[in-house]
Amino acid sequence: MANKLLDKVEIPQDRYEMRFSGSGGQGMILATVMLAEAIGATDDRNVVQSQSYGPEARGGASKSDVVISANEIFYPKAMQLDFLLVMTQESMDKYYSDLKEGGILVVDTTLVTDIPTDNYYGLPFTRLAREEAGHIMVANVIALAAIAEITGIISKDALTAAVLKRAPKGTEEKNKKAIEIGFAEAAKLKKQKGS
Amino acid sequence: MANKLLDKVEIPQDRYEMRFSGSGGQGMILATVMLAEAIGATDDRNVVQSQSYGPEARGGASKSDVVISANEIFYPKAMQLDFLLVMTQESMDKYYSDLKEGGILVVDTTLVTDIPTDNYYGLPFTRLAREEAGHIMVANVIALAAIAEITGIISKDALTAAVLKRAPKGTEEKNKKAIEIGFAEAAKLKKQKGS
Amino acid sequence: MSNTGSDSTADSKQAPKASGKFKWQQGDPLPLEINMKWCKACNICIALCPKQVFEPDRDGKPVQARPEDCTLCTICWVHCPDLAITSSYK
Amino acid sequence: MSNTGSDSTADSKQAPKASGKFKWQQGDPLPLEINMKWCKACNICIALCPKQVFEPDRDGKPVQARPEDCTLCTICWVHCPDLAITSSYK
Amino acid sequence: MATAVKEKQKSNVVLDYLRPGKAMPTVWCAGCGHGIVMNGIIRAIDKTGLSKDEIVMASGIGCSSRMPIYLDFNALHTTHGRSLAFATGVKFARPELKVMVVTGDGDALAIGGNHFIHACRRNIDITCILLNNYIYGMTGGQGSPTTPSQAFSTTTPYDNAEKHFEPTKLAIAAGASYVARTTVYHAPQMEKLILNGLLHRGFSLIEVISNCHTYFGRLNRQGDAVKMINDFKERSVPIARAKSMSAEELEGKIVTGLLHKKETTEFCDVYQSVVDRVQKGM
Amino acid sequence: MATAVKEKQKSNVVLDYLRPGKAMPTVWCAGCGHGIVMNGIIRAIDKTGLSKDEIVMASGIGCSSRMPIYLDFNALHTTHGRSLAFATGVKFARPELKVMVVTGDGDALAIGGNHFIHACRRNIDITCILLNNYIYGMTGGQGSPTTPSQAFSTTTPYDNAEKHFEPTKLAIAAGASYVARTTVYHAPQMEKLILNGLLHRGFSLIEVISNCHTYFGRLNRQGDAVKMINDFKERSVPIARAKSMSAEELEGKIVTGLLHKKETTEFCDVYQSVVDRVQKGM
Amino acid sequence: MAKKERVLVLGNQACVEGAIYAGMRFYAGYPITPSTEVAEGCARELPKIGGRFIQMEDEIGSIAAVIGASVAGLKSMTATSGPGYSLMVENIGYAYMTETPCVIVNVQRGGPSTGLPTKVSQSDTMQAQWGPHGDYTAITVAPSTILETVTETIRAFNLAERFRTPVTVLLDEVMGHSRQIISLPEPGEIEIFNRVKPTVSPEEYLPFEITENYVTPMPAYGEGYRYVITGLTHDQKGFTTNKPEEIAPKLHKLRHKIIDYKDEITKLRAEMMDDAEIAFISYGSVSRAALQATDIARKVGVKVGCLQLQTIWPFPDKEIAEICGGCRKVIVGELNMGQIVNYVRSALPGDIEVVPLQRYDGEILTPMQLIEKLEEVL
Amino acid sequence: MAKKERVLVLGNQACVEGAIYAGMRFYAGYPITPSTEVAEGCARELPKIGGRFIQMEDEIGSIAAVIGASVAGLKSMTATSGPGYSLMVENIGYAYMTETPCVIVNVQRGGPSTGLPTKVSQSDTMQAQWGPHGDYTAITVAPSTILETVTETIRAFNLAERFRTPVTVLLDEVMGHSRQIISLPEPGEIEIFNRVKPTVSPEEYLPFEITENYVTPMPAYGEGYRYVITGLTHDQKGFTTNKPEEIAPKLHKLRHKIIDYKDEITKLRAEMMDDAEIAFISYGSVSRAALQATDIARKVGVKVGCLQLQTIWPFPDKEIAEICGGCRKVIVGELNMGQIVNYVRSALPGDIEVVPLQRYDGEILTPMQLIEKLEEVL
Ligand SMILES: Cc1ncc(C[n+]2csc(CCOP(=O)(O)OP(=O)(O)O)c2C)c(N)n1
Ligand SMILES: Cc1ncc(C[n+]2csc(CCOP(=O)(O)OP(=O)(O)O)c2C)c(N)n1
Ligand code: SF4
Ligand code: SF4
Ligand code: SF4
Ligand code: SF4
Ligand code: SF4
Ligand code: SF4
Ligand SMILES: [Mg+2]
Ligand SMILES: [Mg+2]
Repeated sequence: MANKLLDKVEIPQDRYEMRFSGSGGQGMILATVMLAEAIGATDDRNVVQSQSYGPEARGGASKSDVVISANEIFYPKAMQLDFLLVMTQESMDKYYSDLKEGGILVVDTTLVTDIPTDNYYGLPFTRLAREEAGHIMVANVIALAAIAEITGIISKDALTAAVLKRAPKGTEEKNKKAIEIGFAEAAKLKKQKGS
Repeated sequence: MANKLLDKVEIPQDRYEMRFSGSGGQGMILATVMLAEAIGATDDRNVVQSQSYGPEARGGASKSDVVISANEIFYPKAMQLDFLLVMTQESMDKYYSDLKEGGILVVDTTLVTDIPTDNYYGLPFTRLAREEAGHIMVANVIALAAIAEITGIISKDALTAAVLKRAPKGTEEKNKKAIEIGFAEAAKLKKQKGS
Repeated sequence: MSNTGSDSTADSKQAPKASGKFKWQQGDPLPLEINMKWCKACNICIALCPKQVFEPDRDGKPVQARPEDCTLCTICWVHCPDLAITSSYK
Repeated sequence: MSNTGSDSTADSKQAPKASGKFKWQQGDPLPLEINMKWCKACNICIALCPKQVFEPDRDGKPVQARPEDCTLCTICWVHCPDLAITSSYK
Repeated sequence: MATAVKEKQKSNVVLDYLRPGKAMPTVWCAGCGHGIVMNGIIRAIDKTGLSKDEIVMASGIGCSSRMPIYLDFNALHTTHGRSLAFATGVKFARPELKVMVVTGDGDALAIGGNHFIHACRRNIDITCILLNNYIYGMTGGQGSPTTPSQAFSTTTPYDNAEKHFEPTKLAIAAGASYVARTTVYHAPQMEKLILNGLLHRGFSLIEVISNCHTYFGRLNRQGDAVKMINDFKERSVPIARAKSMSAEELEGKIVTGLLHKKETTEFCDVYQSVVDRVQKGM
Repeated sequence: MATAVKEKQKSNVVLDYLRPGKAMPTVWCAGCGHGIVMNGIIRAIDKTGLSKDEIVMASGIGCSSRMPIYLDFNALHTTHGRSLAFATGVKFARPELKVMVVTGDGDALAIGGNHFIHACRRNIDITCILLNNYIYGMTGGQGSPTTPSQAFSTTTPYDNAEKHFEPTKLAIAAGASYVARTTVYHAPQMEKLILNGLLHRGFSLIEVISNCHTYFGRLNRQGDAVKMINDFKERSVPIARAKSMSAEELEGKIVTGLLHKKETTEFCDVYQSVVDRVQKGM
Repeated sequence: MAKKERVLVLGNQACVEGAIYAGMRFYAGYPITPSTEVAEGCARELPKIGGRFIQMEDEIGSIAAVIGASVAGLKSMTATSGPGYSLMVENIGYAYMTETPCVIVNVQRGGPSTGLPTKVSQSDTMQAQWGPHGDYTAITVAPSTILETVTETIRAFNLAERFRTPVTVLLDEVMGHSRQIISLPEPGEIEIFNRVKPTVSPEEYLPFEITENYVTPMPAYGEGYRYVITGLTHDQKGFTTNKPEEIAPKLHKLRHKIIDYKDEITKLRAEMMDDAEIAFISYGSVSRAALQATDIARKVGVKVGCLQLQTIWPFPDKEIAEICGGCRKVIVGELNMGQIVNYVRSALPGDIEVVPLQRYDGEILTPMQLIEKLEEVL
Repeated sequence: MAKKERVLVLGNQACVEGAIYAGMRFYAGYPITPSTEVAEGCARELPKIGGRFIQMEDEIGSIAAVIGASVAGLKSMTATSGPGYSLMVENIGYAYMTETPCVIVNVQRGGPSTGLPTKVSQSDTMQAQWGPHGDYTAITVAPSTILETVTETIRAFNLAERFRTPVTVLLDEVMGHSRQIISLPEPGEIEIFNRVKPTVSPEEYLPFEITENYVTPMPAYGEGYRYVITGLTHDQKGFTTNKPEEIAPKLHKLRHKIIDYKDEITKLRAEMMDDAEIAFISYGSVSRAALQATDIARKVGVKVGCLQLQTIWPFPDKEIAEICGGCRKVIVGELNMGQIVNYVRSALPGDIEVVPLQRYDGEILTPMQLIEKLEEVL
């Protein structure tokens, strides 16, 4: 009778579970907040966002989960990831195993070199931010835009509105540019991967 | 079956229960401490002393109980008084009913005028202190000495030693005098009462 | 136990001078009413009265022994910790 | 945000003068050892060095670009919040 | 809030301010200086013309802190040391009330030291009357932060190894804008300093040196109430005179009068201006 | 307790004092001034010639209070605000130890204000280094008792309606016998003031103005670490010069140097003399 | 009615929204992780509506100011976490004794001591009832979702005002720091209880009257009713007393005004309990895992139910016994080493097995851990 | 051996005598009725033996200084009453977390809040286990006579040092303020446990090692073992950790070092329990009334016994069940509204009726009240 129940049960399929992971300063939490707000403003889906901090108050690893569902969301944290964004090698090592088979993996190839699968979307978000968008700070927004393009989870307009709502004053243009870059680069990549 | 048990039980007769009662400044606690110490220094009887404070930190009614027994003293407070000293009318009104039938009542007749029984030892301790011993503060010691004489609970020597141990420096003579007065007046009284 | 101050202007007047106008006469009600229930016989009024108006009674409570000397200077009643002194003259 | 002091003797020497004796030569080990693992690229050493010895690398961490100008004045290492700078010359 | 200063006052005005139903006499020992302060506080309040309803009198725990129970104001007898924090809540919630705090040297400066310096810092409009008797009266004569070095108390039985605070100095350094000191001997001055403290907008501290002959007096052989009060008289020096005296000359002296006054903004007022600005969308 | 003051010091001496096994780098943000203070404290301690075993470093909670964890002394990382009380226990129990406290403006002056003034009052031999960054760094940028009026923080989003403490003024009023101020810009001066604080017998306070650019700097548009540190330089005035400046001229300035020093008895010493006296039966 | 706006709300901010909805106009607090956003939210929001925010020098001062503001007439709140709550207990006891309404939010983190500032825990549950010294009866509510954080905070204020007592809202780090898209309640949607004011004259008014239904009207300072508020044991007039015959009734009131009205206070969410053979009992963020686990297990036919305690104190023993009466076993999930599980055990008859499931490593219980335990006891 | 000297000792002074006997050399405290005589006794006695007494600015500082002195190597104590204990709970939690031995005496008075400073109560019993936030396991002892106050204080120090933990001594106003003629224990008569010091080198030393029997040696500051003491959750080296796999073992240790050794900690006095059909269960001063009542009732043939708990926490449930196994009923007498009675109920099988007898009016239970209750349930 051992594990009879555990063998049978299934994690509910009405939940779409996403995790954004990276290091303290990379704005993972903010990115998920923007994503959650974008969804909240658009349709009736339920969204829960939560995070956990690294061992110290500042710096260290950082992860933020978003769960999206048409139904009531009971458990607020991810159980089996449908989607994973990794921005550092540390988070790759830590969280890759939480991604379910067939889940989508998006990787910042600027900083992550050791990727345990071939099935992923890789873009150099940090480099793109520094070199194309003019500031390393918007790497998260580029990633967010790319994710929107890859997963189709949210429209460009809704995302732009949500990003601008949260972006500090004076950074609007940089953020808009970041969104453009993200969508464009992801579109290219999708094409490459031949979808 | 109501009160069957309560009707049968008896308060143990191996306890001698005394209460000294008066107002805040009259030194009732100190008097019982002196008495307890005198007994402790003399023989093997067990002694417990306890007190309760009036409604306010200072002033108000004050009572102090001493329980003496040859056996282990369980309950530290008096249950049925064998002896009661009252130094104020208020304490007379409050505690007289706690005195058991046949118990000894000693009264400071300077301040207590309304005495619900004829069977008592009355001496004007406060007046004696003021007029004979030279200071109102030693009224408690006069009372203590009188009690020793009346009850025979402790010898004059033992009492004198205990009083002098606790008396503030410089008051030795007054206290010795107080003891003399107490013993002498009580002896007179006893004779009067014809024992 | 040094209490040195600092700064700003000084301000330390003593009790105001007695008015000098009040003069008690035999037959008048006594200058002061003393609430014997509240009085705790602390002796302060007796000691501070500049005119030695009071004597202590057997319990140490103030008795107006020399009412004719009272100037209603206020000292006794502003210093009574038990609010036991008032005057119907003031 | 005024911080006015009071009392007693003053005491506010600035950083000691560089000794002026040290002169780095091509081929010598660099004047400073910088612990790149501890360094957090705060830019303080770079900005405070009176001789502009440093340039930031791609990550913003200090590189000794002009070692010959270094006087071992101590400023960079006493100001490094991460204890990342030492010198085997001193 | 009417603040017309009354000039004439009847001797029996004190009786008008006693709480109905609370039996006098007080719990205080015969001759306790705290009663003299209560007497003075009533007279000062009466002169302000404030209605009883407008006045909140908060206190902590201690003999001194019992005062609000006897007086017919809104009384807040709180926990030991915390009265200024409670009072800050009252005042900030309803700035139109006149908030007074009556506290002891232990209450204000030992356990309550932090609230004391922060109330000074905020310069919140509270009138704080500190009854300094150099000891914990209520608990039976333990040393307090104002117990002089080498004085005796039940917890300094071989004399006090600690140094003591000067509450007024601390208050000034912390930011109080009205700071005064007097003694129970100086009853008219006390009344006036309290009155002016009440009229001052900002944090005012009036330290009143009070006699606890029962403990401090007895343990330090300073005699009874009368002797201690007369001693305050002997040892007092008005601030004007103190200014020209040396530190040695001032040793053991009690400097009396208004020690410090500063015109500056008050906390509730400044906060109100923030609220106004925010509500106007600025 | 060896206290021969070393003159020469190698640049890598700091490495000798890091706790084995505790991984650097620190938790602090890049450029946090607290690291500069740690650097200076090590150098000062090294100069005293004290052995590591003789040193106890206590702290409370805050970014600043993390310091003892990195250093190879007897470390006592306590509760928020209470480090001086814990340290008082350590010092009084074993007066032969050199006890230091590292604390923040929130830790020492908000929740810890009472222990602060009482440690000053007792003049107990503790060297207290107060890292004043005008804000609560650890919890993310709330106002502290040193946050200037009208400055921004996450709890003063419309600017600060409160006034701020000057910690050194408070310490002097409370009785501290060695009181100094410097900034992280003035690293050599800092080292010297700390060294002299360590050599002083009695309570010493060294306030070091430190940069929290992450919160205070960002919320008040004061720029990054470098900008803030340079700003400290601009705004500093040595005490000697400050004495001849007016209050207006000193507005916004940071007066640096040894502000106050008083020769007086130390608490543990006085208590010991009491013990000696009692034991001799006097 | 127009469609309600949907907003993303942080748990701690939900608490602020609920409080303001309930009429809170005074906040005093001292920052502490993971509750700080409650203070920051109040600092931002209160001036907008003419309310007052003050950051006090410490938590002791915070709760003191809250009580002061409440007696001055404003609905008042503070928020903290374990270490701060520990510092508050003396003055929380004062609020019990003086019957002063106020709300204390404890966003729990790992303990004991400074413990784990950024990690979740439910280890302050017993403290919410037993922290302050002396006898009193606590009310404690515990939401488990962001929306419930709004509504339970409102309920906390209503209970505080109705019963003239401090009320604790127990959140935890996961609740305080997660966000959810919700619609806030519209004005009027949820009933607000306002303090009952005296109708008698000041002369007749008894500030601590022991009325039949234990509702004692409470004026604000300045409204003409001048009375004594003291933490010393007092009679109905508010005067201190040492008389046994006055002491006992006062303490009796403090208890019975709450436990005699437990029905008004107790709130539970029972899901799929009707035919449940096994029940998960939990509160706070664990209930979300429990609901999830119930949902998952039901899908494969296990007769399991989920009982969430929204009221923790007074402990809903009677209600638990009723709802779980048909169960063979109950699994009590907590993020601590066993706190309410002992109360559940006392509440249930001996033939219902009570199985503890405890996690105390800084992480929350997952649905799968609950299901594993379920399997174990099946 | 010469006859021992008989002296009249005040309860609070008995506590000082016991502490000094146990090796206490440091006292920090803040006066509060009815505990003040403990401080005053220490102020007088400690200088005589080279110990140190300090009156701190408040109770928070007092317990902080006590912990500081303990890590510096001295056996340390503080004494207070309810309001002071409430203020101490944050730092008592720190002592649990840092495993610092110390003794806290609570001379109970009536609560809640300032309550009844001069009146007896036992209403802080639950607080002794549940006051501080977070999970930990408390040790609490409760004497009932003056002599026991000496011996239980000694035991408290022994337990504190043996288990590296704070220990609470619960007294009450009646115990603290009554006097009895007793003979103090002679030197050597009672065994003293002294702190175990490390024998390994500083490099090998793990200050919070989880050893097999949970004894972790503890050096004093200055002895060459330089380590970190922190209230943050830490690993065996003392370094802060956020790792679940290190957090859980630390908390596990805090609990199991106590409950696995409960036999060493539990102490009970059972009188006439062998054939008892009804038992009085009590602690502190109530036990004296219970013993008296037992004595009286036995004389008229009632089969009643008396069980006094000298250890209250960890709760001696197993032992109570054993000793009371033959009883039909137990009467639990407490000076509160019902605190340990709930634990007794949980400890006993359902067929033993648990009858509460509570008094909370500032007076102690009398033998006659116990006998009345006995009659009621006979
Ligand atoms: C938390 C707490 N600690 C201690 C006490 C005991 N206590 C009551 S009053 C007092 C000292 C009062 O001294 P002070 O403020 O100087 O007032 P005084 O009685 O001298 O007027 C103390 C220590 C208490 N009530 N509460
Ligand atoms: C009792 C308690 N209250 C609040 C906190 C939360 N807390 C931790 S650090 C801190 C402020 C630290 O500020 P500061 O001392 O200035 O240090 P900094 O981080 O700025 O160096 C606060 C409020 C706590 N840990 N404990
Ligand atoms: S001052 Fe007042 S209390 Fe004192 S003796 Fe005079 S009347 Fe009585
Ligand atoms: S009013 Fe003045 S003169 Fe008259 S009795 Fe009083 S103190 Fe003496
Ligand atoms: S000061 Fe130190 S941490 Fe900062 S950049 Fe230079 S080496 Fe790096
Ligand atoms: S030692 Fe001085 S000159 Fe050399 S790099 Fe450092 S700061 Fe520049
Ligand atoms: S003990 Fe001292 S302070 Fe208290 S009432 Fe008596 S004299 Fe006044
Ligand atoms: S938050 Fe501020 S104080 Fe804390 S480490 Fe960063 S810069 Fe330093
Ligand atoms: Mg005092
Ligand atoms: Mg700071």
